[in-house]
Amino acid sequence: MADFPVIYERSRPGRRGAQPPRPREFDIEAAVGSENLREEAPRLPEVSELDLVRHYTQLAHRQFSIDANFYPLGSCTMKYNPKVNEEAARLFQDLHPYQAPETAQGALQLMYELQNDLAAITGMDAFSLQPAAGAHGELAGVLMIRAYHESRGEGDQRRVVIVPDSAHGTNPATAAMAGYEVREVPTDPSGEVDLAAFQAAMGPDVAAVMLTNPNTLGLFERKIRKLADTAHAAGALLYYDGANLNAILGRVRPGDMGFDVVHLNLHKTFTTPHGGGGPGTGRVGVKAKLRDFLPVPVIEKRGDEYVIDEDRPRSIGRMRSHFGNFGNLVRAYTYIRALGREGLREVSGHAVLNANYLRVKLKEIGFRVPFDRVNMHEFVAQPPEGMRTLDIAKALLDFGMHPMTVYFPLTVKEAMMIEPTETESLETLDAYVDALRQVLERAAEDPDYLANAPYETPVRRLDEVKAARQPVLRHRFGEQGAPGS
Amino acid sequence: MADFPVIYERSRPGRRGAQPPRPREFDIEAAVGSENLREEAPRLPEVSELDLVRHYTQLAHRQFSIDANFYPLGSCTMKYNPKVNEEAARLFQDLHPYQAPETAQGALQLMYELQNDLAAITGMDAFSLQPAAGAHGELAGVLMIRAYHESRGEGDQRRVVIVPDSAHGTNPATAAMAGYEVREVPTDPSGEVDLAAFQAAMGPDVAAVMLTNPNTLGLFERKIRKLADTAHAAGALLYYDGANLNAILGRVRPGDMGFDVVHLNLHKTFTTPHGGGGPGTGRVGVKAKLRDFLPVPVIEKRGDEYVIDEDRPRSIGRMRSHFGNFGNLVRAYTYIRALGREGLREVSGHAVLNANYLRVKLKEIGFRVPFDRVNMHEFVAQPPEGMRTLDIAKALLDFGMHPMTVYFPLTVKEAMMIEPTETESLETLDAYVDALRQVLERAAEDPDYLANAPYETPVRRLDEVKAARQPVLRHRFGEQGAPGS
Amino acid sequence: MRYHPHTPEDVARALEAIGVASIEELFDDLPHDLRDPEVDLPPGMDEAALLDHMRALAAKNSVGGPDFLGGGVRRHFIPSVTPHLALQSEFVTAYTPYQPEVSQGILQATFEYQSMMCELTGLDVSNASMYDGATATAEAALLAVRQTRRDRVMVSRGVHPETRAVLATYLHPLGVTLDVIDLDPLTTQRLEVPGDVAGVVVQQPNFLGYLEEMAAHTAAAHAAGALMIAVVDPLSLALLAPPGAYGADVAVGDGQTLGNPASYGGPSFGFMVVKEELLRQFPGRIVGQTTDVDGKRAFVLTLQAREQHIRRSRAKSNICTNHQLAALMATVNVGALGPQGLRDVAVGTAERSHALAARLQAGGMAPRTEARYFSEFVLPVSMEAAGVRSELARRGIHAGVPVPAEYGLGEAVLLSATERVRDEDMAALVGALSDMGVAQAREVAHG
Amino acid sequence: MRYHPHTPEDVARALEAIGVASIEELFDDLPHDLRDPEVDLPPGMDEAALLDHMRALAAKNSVGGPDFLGGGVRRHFIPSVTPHLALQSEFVTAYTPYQPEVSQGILQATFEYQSMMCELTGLDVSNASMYDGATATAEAALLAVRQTRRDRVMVSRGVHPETRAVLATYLHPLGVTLDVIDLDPLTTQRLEVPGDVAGVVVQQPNFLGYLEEMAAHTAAAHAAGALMIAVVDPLSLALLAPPGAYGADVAVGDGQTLGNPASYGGPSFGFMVVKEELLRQFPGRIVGQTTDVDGKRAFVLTLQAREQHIRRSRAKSNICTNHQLAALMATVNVGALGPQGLRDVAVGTAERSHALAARLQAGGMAPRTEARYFSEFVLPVSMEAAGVRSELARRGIHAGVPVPAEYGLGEAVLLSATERVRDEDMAALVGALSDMGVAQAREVAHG
Ligand SMILES: Cc1ncc(COP(=O)(O)O)c(C=O)c1O
Ligand SMILES: Cc1ncc(COP(=O)(O)O)c(C=O)c1O
Repeated sequence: MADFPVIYERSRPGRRGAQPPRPREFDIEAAVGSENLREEAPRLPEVSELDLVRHYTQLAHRQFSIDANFYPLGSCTMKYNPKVNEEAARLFQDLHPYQAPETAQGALQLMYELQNDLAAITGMDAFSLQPAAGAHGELAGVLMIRAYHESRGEGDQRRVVIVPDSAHGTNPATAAMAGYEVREVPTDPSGEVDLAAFQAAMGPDVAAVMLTNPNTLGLFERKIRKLADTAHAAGALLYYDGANLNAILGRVRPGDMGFDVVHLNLHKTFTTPHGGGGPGTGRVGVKAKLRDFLPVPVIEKRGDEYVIDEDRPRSIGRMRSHFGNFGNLVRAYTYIRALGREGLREVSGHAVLNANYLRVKLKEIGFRVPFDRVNMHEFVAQPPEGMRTLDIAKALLDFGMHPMTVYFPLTVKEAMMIEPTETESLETLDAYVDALRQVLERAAEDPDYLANAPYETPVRRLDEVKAARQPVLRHRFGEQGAPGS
Repeated sequence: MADFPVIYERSRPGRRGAQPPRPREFDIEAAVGSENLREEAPRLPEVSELDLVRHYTQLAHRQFSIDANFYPLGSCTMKYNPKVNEEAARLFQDLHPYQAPETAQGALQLMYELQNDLAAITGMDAFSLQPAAGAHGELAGVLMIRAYHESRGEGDQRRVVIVPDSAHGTNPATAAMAGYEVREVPTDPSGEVDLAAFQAAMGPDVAAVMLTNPNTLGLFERKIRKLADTAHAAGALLYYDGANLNAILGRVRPGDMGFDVVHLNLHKTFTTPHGGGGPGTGRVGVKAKLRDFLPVPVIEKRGDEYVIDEDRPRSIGRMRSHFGNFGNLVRAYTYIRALGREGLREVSGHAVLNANYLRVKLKEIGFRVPFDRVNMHEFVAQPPEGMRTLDIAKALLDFGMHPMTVYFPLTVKEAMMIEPTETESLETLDAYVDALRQVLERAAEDPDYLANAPYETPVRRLDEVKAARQPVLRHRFGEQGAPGS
Repeated sequence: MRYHPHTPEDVARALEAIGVASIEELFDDLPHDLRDPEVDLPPGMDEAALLDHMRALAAKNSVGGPDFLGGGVRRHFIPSVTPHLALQSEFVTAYTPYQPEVSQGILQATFEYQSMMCELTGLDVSNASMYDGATATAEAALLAVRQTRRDRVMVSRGVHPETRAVLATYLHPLGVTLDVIDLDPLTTQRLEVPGDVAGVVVQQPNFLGYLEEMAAHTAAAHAAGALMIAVVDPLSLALLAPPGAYGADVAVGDGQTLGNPASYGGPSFGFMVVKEELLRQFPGRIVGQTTDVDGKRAFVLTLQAREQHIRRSRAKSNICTNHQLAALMATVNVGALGPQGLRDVAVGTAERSHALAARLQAGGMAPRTEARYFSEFVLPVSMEAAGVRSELARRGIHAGVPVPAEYGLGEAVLLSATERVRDEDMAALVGALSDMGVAQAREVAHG
Repeated sequence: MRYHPHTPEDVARALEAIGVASIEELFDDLPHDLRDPEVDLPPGMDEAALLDHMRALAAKNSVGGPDFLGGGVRRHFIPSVTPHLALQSEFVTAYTPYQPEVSQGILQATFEYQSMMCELTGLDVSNASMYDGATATAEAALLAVRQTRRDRVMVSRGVHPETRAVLATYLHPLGVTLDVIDLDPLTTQRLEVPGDVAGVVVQQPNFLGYLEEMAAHTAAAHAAGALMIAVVDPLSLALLAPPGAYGADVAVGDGQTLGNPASYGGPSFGFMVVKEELLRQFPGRIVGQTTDVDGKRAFVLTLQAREQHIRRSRAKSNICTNHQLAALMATVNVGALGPQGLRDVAVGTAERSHALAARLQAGGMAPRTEARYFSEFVLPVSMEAAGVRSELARRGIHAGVPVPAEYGLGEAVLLSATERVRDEDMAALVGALSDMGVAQAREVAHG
């Protein structure tokens, strides 16, 4: 079979697709100045509307997704994204961020209510809807912590952020972007933060502790209050990475556990779609003592009117333009209001149920579970001795199932991090277990089976070394003999 | 691989998907009477919303379509269905057919304008938008012809409808439904209606002649005026099957050629989607002398107001409920207004260009063309001697291309009826030719290749005899050991 | 706009391959003096202008607000997931699944549709869809004529007037007599079925909304050797006795209420489900289950020898293109709601309709509730019925399908409620009707 | 509503397999005294009620009507085909393409996106997207700091105020100084760039809409060894000189104008395209072309050693989830329009904006046209600028982004026009402004 063409290879000079209004007669050179005009037209694809449709429809068929495939990517909460969210989002999509606020009261009300809903859900006092993703929320949060310490004259003294060794990469990366050094603390044999090491790491130079709870091993940090007290006693603040909030929705709140700042990934817990890599949303909430530092703008209610408050002198400033990923705020709000208090609580119950079921079933067929206790919404397994997680992942593709997260957390060898979410049926989980069982069986029968998997995918194992050593990062016009080049 | 499950096999008792408003307390037995209630609940699938999404998303992936595949099904005009049509249709989808006409003036205006647009395009005097498909339009048309003859006291005398032997099956079937006998006339060596036979078949017992022009061989009936004059001289009316209008849009009009009645398949020429088998739309237009017989309702303009005219005493009556497939009328209107007069004329030009290009190219690689002359929007070919059209069709599937129409018209052995339409690029046509060339090559190399094709489709050759001999026409609960049964 | 992809170079290349000098030359077979007529159409538009134009047209319609319109078309709750799935472009832009290897999507969905329709109606075999309820009813009458070789059909006036009109259109050319049986006053009374009747057509609930004694009518039809054709609202079958339960031979109807938007009356789809013994006379496409060469289960169009492309003038119907996509909407919608959801919609509809009648009564009006009804009933009014509908529309309420004079009920409108109707919508309707003075209807109608 | 599928039997089966007695028991690790807090949320809603609620909220916003809002976000024509294709659920509900074998859809589309962005900007390497234009600009400044190991950044006041605010937020914790260069009065004057400057950030067209002398600014930056960071409107690049042509090292900006709806300001996407030599310091995901074991061309995430999941605290940025779907919208949209269509939109935008300025002048107003502009310009007004916007909104016209006081232009608004603006829209705006007495602005502003 021939290579699947890139859109440029379907291009023919002069061919037109969708046609915008034809511009009226106009001397563009005179208007903007010939020195400001580009000399050569950009080489962009020239395709008919039908060829465009074929191209992107066929590309869609070359893509796994929640809607077509089980997708238990650990730490990512790949749950069902309700279609009603999309319907609701369409109702708001034509609003302009600079239209007079009187003409956007519905949008502002929605954001105001969402700020309050998220505060209620997390037990925090105030929320900002600005950040564009989890990592961006982390940055906002750590910058607020920084502003807090600066406001108390401890800005120079507190140079360090503590993160567990199992933390997601964005945590240390964020701390660095916020100008902090990172101090790692190890995991103890139960899979939780090593308390002694933590206490030893703590000191007057520590600005913050970033924790995920349940942590990235899917385990609840049972000593959380001890950790919080230790941090607070040393004057450090506690940051909650909300990527795993799905596990504890309605069961226990970060604010009640002692966290001072929390970010939420609306694209995980609150069902805004992942979009093949984004846009996400990373709302950030704080305790009252940090309220003044929230990024601008914050939506306030004054009398009956919803207003955009940008005049917050102690704010850390803006994290991005406008109000945040408003379209996703609509989706998350729709989801929260659909489920309501009880519905959200059922989410965590069934997410944890599904994850534990899968853990038990995987053990039965020979996978290893390094921290074998009741887990929360996800768990980390390992393949049977001698097998590679990567191979297992590739073999699963032939079953039409997306693999788990692989090789994370870094602290577990050959880690397979599995998060089924609450929206999957037991039958789907059983099918996954059955697929993994078949993989082990075939591997036992045929020593080459795993190394050559997958067999049925549109392309098979890729040469990633070549991709990195001889990077080709854009279409090479005319270099591939392609007709469109 | 296991069978792909039917939705019932994904079902579990008590599982819920989308949830409508919960009914209030209500004594349903008292209200409607227990004797009117059903005793057992219907066995309908019980699936979660996500399982439903997976099921129908995966089914969509098991389906060829214009949007993903070249689809040159002859006689069906599988051209690009513009997305803007869908956008426009959504604007009108919530209208209720019985809302006060004052509150639906936009819809009525659209229908009124469309009646006029279609009349202008076809050279007819009046149009009805009622019929639901081509065959339904045929029935409306032939019933009007019947009413016309009855109104002239010739109802009993005229018992026959003439159709060419190459006619689409709906033509004779329609004539029979309208209470007529069918008299077939043969095709002459040039691929057109045999004039002598036609003249011989004509007589005072003939009510109508049903013609497709260009005919189902893709050839223009050059003697059309002679045929028309002959029919009219005998007091018969001329019916135009508009399935092939795409060939002559803006070039010549059925009304000008002498046709008295015409139906149009909006799902062919006017880009309303085929929907996997429908809904279509079969507008029917007439010359002034038949205007009174149009089915009700007709949309009229009175002053500034658009009104629904049902009070037409000589009408053949209703063909269906309401106004027709209104949603598709919106799409067709959108298409006509997008292209305008010049645009429509370019449609036929490029449709005919593409079809002739393909004819020439297929001949080059060894296919036979029984009527080898300039064709219109489609042409009929035959495989090289000794090969079966069915096998060629099946082999094409592996190339991701939909086959042509096969074994129609019935008058050509091993007919391959190919209609590329104007929206395909030459590159796509070249790829089709190349695929056919490869099929011939492989067939020459491997005697079993054709008989076993296709190889890559989700299912392969089906046992159609078994399907008909032991019909299984609904899900068999509990008979397949399926978990959902 | 233009949707063809040809550049001037493409045209030149194609012309050269064909061996002609111009596109015009390809049309040489056309009568020269008729060529290139003046076509009275406006020039084309770009997409932005086109959408502006369509939005301006749409703005001349009014939608939304309290809704009590029925008459066979109701705006029930359709979950967002339904159109999302049914309108995937793979389904929308495919055609009849003649190549089953690459059409399992539509074929299997149609098999699922057939299975659901059998369950809802309690009958044996469903086809893949017809155009609408009215044409399905007409085709059912033709089936009865073929099956019994008789040429008289009886139809209750309770069958939707538009359906009866279509019946008349279809039966007339074949010389079949159509007898209409009156209501008395709201439902069909005991039928006397003569021995030359091919089929008896009764609608449940009838056009006015009231429930017919289907078992009795079926018995009467069968006693005369006629087929019983039940015209049913498929949504009601989540709750009401299915045609199979009272012995009907054929169930037909319009599928709009199962999950298609109102769309000003079309497209929706017609359905037809019959007893197994009628299969040979059955019109329309049917999907069957079989296996492929590898033994895998697969679906295919089957029993095609009944159809026009094989049987031509002796086909069971001329139907070719049907209403597959609308049937798919219903299939997905039934899958989305499930039996409980569908029942909830039906019960909610009944509850709201009965609540509405009670409110009207409380407001001094006299809805006709002496017969049982499901989702719709008659309200006599003291002014011209169409005027009531118009006046309500001016007040932002969509309600009041006029009851035709043939029913002998005086000026009256149909009122219907779905599960979506809120208490405040009812209050608005009752308030408006009172305000308009329609409350005097009690005297007028019964006086 | 509930989206989990579990029946009571499912729960029982799972609990039994796990070996616990209840779901509650699974949460035993949680601090007992903190469990099951009172969460102040309303009860859930069914889908119909939910959509009613959302529609009621949406009805409190006003959209539609003549539109002259800009400030970096414009409502250009987006053909229907764009959202149809980009929002296919396979793209919408996938995540980061970590498994390339089953993610060629997103990977290849991203490769196409990168190629298009390179073409539009005239630079060498594009990443797969950033959050928005503001954060992309901030990341570009950080890149300059890393690359040059200097700790001062210069930014023109012509850069969007919100972008500058984000720059400040990002640079402050790292101790990088941010110098703001004034406009004089509408554009950035010749720059003096000291030798300790890492990067110079200039926006083209600037926030007020006027065209900067990018070549001169680039030369000044380069003379001081600083990187030139051009903040550009990608749509304008169909027409205007690309950053690569005037020697900029980095092009950043917001992609909204390339085919994303305004969506109250988000999500759109940020883009970042750099010269090849900056690749090692480049933040964000990148897709590269390679081959698979069968020799087929295939696409994969590459050069990941720059990213947080590998490099952790030494990553080039903390970015993980980016704005892929919005970038896909742009990719499809550029494919739909092609170079000619994109140019038509850009030319139409320029023509309409200039026509608007001329009409305002003819109406006695004094738009600031002494500098060249593309799609937007300043109109001084005789009343409070935000009040002008509100009064116009009351008249059904969306126009008049207030010009911040920092520009020293007095009370003034930005006016912008796209190719979609019709003559009658302009007449409505000019009429409304005249009616409001804003015409006196000429004297006020220049007096
Ligand atoms: C534990 C954890 N923290 C942080 C993040 C970063 O969130 P985002 O990708 O939205 O920036 C992730 C996302 O994968 C995560 O799993
Ligand atoms: C020549 C011809 N006539 C009539 C028809 C029937 O039209 P429809 O399928 O819309 O009923 C067709 C459809 O395939 C056709 O090709």
